[in-house]
Order: sequence, then structure tokens, then C-alpha cells
Amino acid sequence: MNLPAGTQHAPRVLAAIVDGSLTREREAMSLSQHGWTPVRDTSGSAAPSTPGVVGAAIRFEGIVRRKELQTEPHEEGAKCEQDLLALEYQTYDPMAERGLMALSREVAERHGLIALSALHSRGRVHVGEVSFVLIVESAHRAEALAAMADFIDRLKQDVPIWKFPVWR
Amino acid sequence: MNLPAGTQHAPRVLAAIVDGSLTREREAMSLSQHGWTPVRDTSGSAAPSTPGVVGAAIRFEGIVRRKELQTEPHEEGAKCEQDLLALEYQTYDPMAERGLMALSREVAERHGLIALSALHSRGRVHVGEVSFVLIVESAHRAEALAAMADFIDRLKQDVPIWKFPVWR
Amino acid sequence: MQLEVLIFGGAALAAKTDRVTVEVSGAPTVREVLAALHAQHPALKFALPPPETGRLAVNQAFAKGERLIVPGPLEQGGDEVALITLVGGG
Amino acid sequence: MQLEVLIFGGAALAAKTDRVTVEVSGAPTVREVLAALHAQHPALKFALPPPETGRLAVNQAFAKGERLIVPGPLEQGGDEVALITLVGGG
Repeated sequence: MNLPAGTQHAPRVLAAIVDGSLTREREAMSLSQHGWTPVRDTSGSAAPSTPGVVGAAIRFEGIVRRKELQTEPHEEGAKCEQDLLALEYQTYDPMAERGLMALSREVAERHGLIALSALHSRGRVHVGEVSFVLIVESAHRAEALAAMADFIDRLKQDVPIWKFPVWR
Repeated sequence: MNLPAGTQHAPRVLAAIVDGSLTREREAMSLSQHGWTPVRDTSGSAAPSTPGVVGAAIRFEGIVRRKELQTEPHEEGAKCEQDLLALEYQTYDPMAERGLMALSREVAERHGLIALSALHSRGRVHVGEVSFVLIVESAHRAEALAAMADFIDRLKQDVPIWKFPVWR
Repeated sequence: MQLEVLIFGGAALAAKTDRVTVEVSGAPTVREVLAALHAQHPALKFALPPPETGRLAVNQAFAKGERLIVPGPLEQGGDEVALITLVGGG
Repeated sequence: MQLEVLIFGGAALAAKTDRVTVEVSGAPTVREVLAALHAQHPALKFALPPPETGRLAVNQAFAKGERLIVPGPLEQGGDEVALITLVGGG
């Protein structure tokens, strides 16, 4: 594969399941537990990277909405009639974290990224709180955008995490 | 147009040209000058939004790379031979800021976003520093990702900002 | 023999339990276990993939088709089997 | 009459100046000014769009084709004209 300049090395990848919502504090703690220090406070992302190599950094946050789309067939009756209090995320451990890690590695390599970190909540996350963070760093924007879309699509297929509504 | 729930109101949009690199401080100052207060410290984005309406927040940062791709034909000779010290951004004022604002509004409306803010540097931005920040908030991830790609493509066509390499 | 299959998400809600048991013979394949789930747990039908192409998690890794499954308790060398479908993280 | 056209980016670097002058007659259209730039400033060719479809900024807004341009100093009601091509922000 013809990788962009600056990505000859294997991408740096981090993936973790974190209990509760992804506050800035829990995110920082999780990154540091895995030996990562943020490159810059803005993106709060990767392990030490050669300065000047990253040209695009994208941070995606999934946030719990008050009106959750009903996707589970058995909940048909409750369709969008009530407001959510929270989502309860159930993970099949340790397959969920391993799956998140495998997906992270795969997407980072396929798109020639410099770094990718993915954090997902387990347990209760209230409306307005963050349940998923994906940070991607690459030489140019095209691969960062493509990697992000690719990752999120695959996450919903291959990583054993389920969400349950907690009604108000 | 059939907008997603929670975006019946016009999207909140901010666009500004900022002198120098987009440090966190300059970003916060620029947001507050325009009367915006960050929703949460993570995304650092929009004006007060109904809690629970935003489901996806994406932050894109364009960062100056040490090896800049040569795109100007007259620079053909210098192609990737030298390391950059910085990029110098020239803007055609006030058309640049107005163009950034018009593009922001157009993209936010076309994709049914809840909020979009775009900041671009003017003047010198050193290698490793941020020259462009785009923050997008929407009900679901699909429109946020599409809006981001759309915005960045159009930015390079329609907003009168030029960059000049400053060699090391 | 009896094989225990872990279930999650919508399947667990519908079945009001986090595991179901299927009657299988010997060491069945993934395909056979999926077929047994279809036959013996019709309430899970909405969550079950077709036996020919569907997958299960066997010892926490995806497996399909002819992959053999060893029934029995984990402590006695049995496989951990889980139905992973309709995931919805993010 | 003489019309001043602001230039930027690669065009300004190539011409070693931030504005060029073209000789036009009366109040020309955008198309005519682009044609005059092609004829009178061949060094800018790489940065010039085709007169039929290209645009200029007139008083800081994009304009094309038959749009009329008033030459002369801004203070005397003249239009501010700029060549905006090969932009490269971000």
C-alpha cells in the first residue's frame, strides 16, 4: 500500500471501554492509563507524534439525545412517545473492548492514519452526555474523514455493545 | 425540506477570521466576541442549545504540516524539497469573512445542522499549529459527517484565502 | 445435549433473560446451533440471522458455518457461545 | 480606460505585485475584463479562468459573464475588482 508521507510507521491506536459517560476527566484518565499523553489540548489525542506530521485532526462525539430513535423491533409500541432520561450501555466483555481495538487497528491501517483513539461508555449515560469519542489524526483531511465514517459504520455491526433506553 | 427533529429552528452559525494560529485562547475569545458560549468544554462550540437535541458533535482541525504539498504551479521547482517553518495566510478582507459566513450558513442549512462554527487564521501559523477549526453539531452523525466534507471542499473553492510557504 | 447461548440487547429484552438453552446433538456446527435457535426459540426470530450465513461468537470471537462448538461448562472445556446481532453502540 | 484588478496568492507571487492594470473600453463586462487579462497579462495565464465561464470579485462579491464593471477610483464610484482563483485556505 502506498501510505502518505509520515505514516510509514504503524499507526498508534488506542481503544477502551469506560464506565459511565465520557467526561473530559474520564477520557484523560483512560488515555493516560494506556500510556497516552495528549499531543495538544485541542484534540486531546495521541501518543507523542513527530511535530508537523499531522495535518488533520478530527474529534467525533456521540451524545445521548432526549428523543432516541427506536431501532429495536420489540419496542415498536413505545416509538418516540416518551423522553429519555438516559441510555444504559451493555457490553459483552472482554469481546467488546477487543473488538473495538481490532476495528481501530484495521481502520487506522486501511486509511493510513497516524493515530486513532476510540472510547466507548459502558453503563448509564444521561441525556446530553457523551457516550462515544473517536479521535483520528492523519496527514491530510481526506483519509481522516473517510476513516471516521468507516469506523462508525463498522462499530454498529461488529462491536458487541447494546443500548437500552431508560425512560424519564 | 424535511428537517430532522430538533432542527426546526434556523441553525446557529458563526464564522470568523482570527489573527494568528487558532490556539484554544484565541478560539474562546473569538467565540465569546460573537456572543457564543461553549455548550460543553469538550466540543467548545455553539450558542445555548436545548439539552438533548444534539446527537453528534464533530470538531475538525487543520494543522500546518512540516512538508506542505505544493499546489501553486509557479512553485513547481521547490516541490517538497524543503521543510516549512510556517504558512502565511492572506485573506481578501472583508470578503473572506463574509464568504466564510455565507458558506457556513449554506452548509448548515443544506444539511439540517443544529450549529456550525468555522474559524480560519490570517497571517502566520507555524508548523504544528492550527489554522482552521470547524465544529458541527447535528441530531445524527450522518449529516454532521456530510456537512463537514462538503464545507471543506467548498472552502477551498469559494473563500478568498491564500497560503504562502515560509521556508525554514 | 444442552447448549447455553448468551443473548444481549433486544434479544435479551424479548426473551426476558440473558441466556437460552438449545438441545443439540454431539458437537454441533455454528450453522446447526443457529438452526436449533430458530426451531426452539421462535420468539427470538427477529434477532436471528439465517443459519447459512449467520455468525455466533464462540469464545468471544465471531465464527460461522462449519465451525464446531463444544457444549458443556467452561470449566470442563466447553465453548462460550453468544448470539451477537442487532448491536447498537455509539 | 484603465482598470485596476487586485490579484492574490500564486498570481500575485508570479506577477510580483498585488494588482495589475488592464486597458478596457467604457464599462466592460466581467467576460471582457477576463479576456483583457488573458491578452494583456500572459504571465497570469495559469491563474486565469476562461472568460466565458470565469468569475471575478466585483465589490467583494463573485460576478460573471455580462455583469458590467465601472472602472475608476473607488472614491469616484468605481468598482473594486479582484481576480480570485486558486484559493487554498484550510
